[in-house]
Amino acid sequence: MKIGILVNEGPFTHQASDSAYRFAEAAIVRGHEVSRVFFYNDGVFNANKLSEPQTDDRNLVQLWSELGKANGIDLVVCIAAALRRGIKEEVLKDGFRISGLGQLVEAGIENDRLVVFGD
Amino acid sequence: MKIGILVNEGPFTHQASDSAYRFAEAAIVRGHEVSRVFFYNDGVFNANKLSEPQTDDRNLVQLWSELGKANGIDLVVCIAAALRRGIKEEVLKDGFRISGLGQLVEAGIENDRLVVFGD
Amino acid sequence: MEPWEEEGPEVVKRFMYVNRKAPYGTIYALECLEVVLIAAAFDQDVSVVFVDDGVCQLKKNQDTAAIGMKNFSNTYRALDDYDVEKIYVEKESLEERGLSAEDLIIPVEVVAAGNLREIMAQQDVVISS
Amino acid sequence: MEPWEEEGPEVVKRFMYVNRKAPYGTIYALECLEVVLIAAAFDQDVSVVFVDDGVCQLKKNQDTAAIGMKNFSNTYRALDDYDVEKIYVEKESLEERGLSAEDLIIPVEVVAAGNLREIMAQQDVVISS
Amino acid sequence: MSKMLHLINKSPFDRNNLDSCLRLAAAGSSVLLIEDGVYGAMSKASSAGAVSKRMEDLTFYVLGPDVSARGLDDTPLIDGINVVDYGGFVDLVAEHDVAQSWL
Amino acid sequence: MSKMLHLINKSPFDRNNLDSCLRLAAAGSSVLLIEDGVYGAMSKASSAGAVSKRMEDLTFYVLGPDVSARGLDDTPLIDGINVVDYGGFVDLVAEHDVAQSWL
Repeated sequence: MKIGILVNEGPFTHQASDSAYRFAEAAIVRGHEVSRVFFYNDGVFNANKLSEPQTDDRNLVQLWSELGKANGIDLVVCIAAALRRGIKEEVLKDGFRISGLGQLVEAGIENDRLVVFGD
Repeated sequence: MKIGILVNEGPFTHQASDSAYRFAEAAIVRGHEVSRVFFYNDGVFNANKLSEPQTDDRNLVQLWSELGKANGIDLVVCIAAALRRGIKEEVLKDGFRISGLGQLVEAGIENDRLVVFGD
Repeated sequence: MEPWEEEGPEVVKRFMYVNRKAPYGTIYALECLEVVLIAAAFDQDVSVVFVDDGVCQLKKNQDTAAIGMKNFSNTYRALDDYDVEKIYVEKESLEERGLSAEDLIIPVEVVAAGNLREIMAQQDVVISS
Repeated sequence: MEPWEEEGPEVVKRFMYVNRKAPYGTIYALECLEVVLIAAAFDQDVSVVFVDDGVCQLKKNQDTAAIGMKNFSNTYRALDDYDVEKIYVEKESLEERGLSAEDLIIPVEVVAAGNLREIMAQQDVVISS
Repeated sequence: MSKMLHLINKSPFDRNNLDSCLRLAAAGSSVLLIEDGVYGAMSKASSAGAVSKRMEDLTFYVLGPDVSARGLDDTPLIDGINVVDYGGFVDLVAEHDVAQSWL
Repeated sequence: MSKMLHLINKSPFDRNNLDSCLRLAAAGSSVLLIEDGVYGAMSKASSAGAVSKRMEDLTFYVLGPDVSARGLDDTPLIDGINVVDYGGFVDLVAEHDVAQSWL
């Protein structure tokens, strides 16, 4: 089954990104395809490569980037949400790309399921 | 009267930073001294100089920076909260400085009032 | 195989955008509206629902001058231009807040919770913010 | 002039840190604890209050292995080492959740809402997160 | 005893912040409703009864700019709630010993 | 009719998400409690009565990893709630036609 994911919150402050990550991992283990994760609202902060958690804490920016590359997941950061929050190419973690809201609608159209994680 | 302010949320997603800004402005008009604004939790995003709101929207990063410089307000970004969220010197708006949580406790000790804005 | 897959290349899905949050206190109302306006261009079956504090997004006479935030309430009027016509407001949420359809900035369909249950259960994709 | 100003250069203020949020769902519990541990070094009169879902922060037997987040509940034990001894938990909040002092990871003072009112009204600085 | 100013910024329809404040605010304190907290000033609010009940020993304020932003200027507010602007908010902070935000 | 999976991630002590879901979920749907939503699975939760009442026509699940994280493994849950892990979460999403998050 093809699954799309929408993440509305950044790492750390809300559990949304953690939950989405664990869900995506489990979906892949179950043999599903996670085709795209769309980062909206504060979710755009998941792509900030300057993020430097304490060494004994999880690093979601890194985790998403690795999961995306290993499984061909399209990690899309909403350009409108990102611009106002100051997430731009110069701080964008590799594995993510910046694009428009149409990519979210497309994820809804092209996947069998869309699962939303937020506040 | 000497007033300190704590801002726990970033610009845009919650109204906290807007409210804190309007409050600080009004306090200065009333003749009070706003000695320090401490940015904690997601509040550290208020110092991200890459933030680029739409042209017809307010720009809180810019507004805080200007208010701080015009009125000698010490704008302090918590280093622990900022590091995990990827706010570092290279994206820090002028007028802000990064420092430790002790600066928040100090703001509580040295001001007549401490007002907290958050979610 | 899902029902729409039988329709060939022109897939039309029923998309529902659910608003449960008040405006201005958080950005979710505004950023959801931005999604809906984009979604309107995709030739899908779009509906927008307002329940709980979400109904407050449509209150008439919003004036944000003194809080310095952008008043985006007029943008709801653009939904009609974009052919987004299925706009549902839950009756119970309105009444709980002492509001009625006349208090809202755009014409909407006021539906009781029982009917909204049915409408929600007919969607293919539900996006909340 | 405030009362503490009569004490000369060694100002001691009563600081209260108020926790109303559950752990893990949001970071506020953890980041508030980080403030309290720093605050302990300032020789002020520190108290920490847990009300509403905040009492859940102190629940015993937290095990975060499967959610991949850091389990910081043991850090509450450090409050004692830092001489933070005024730890209040609202009785009504505990009872509403079917919890009692025995369910908590550290010894606390369980106080009824009526008493907590008095304690809260004796502070000089209240920090919420 | 410090004279407290309690700040509420959440809708009582959605969150328990106002309820908790009303349970724990000492007599003689004031409560200022800001941001989405201003919905708690509507006479139709679920919490209106609890607010009216504490009118005897608490003083209630609501931030006018947040009321106007939400289009509530034409909506009946609970009797006895005082409307202030940001300058009035500052005055309230100055007149009370401590500000406590119910986040 | 789509078979819906409703996701609740907020504590019913603090927020109205679960209440609204219980009011608007069509018969035959399922509800999965995750994150702080797992407090809604406690038998002592304020919303426990409303949950039990809808056990007849809804199926309830709770995410075990979030229960354990919050130290609730030793706490009585409402009778009839099924515990799943992240793999079970994925299965539920696959078995239902639509996932709806009550944010």
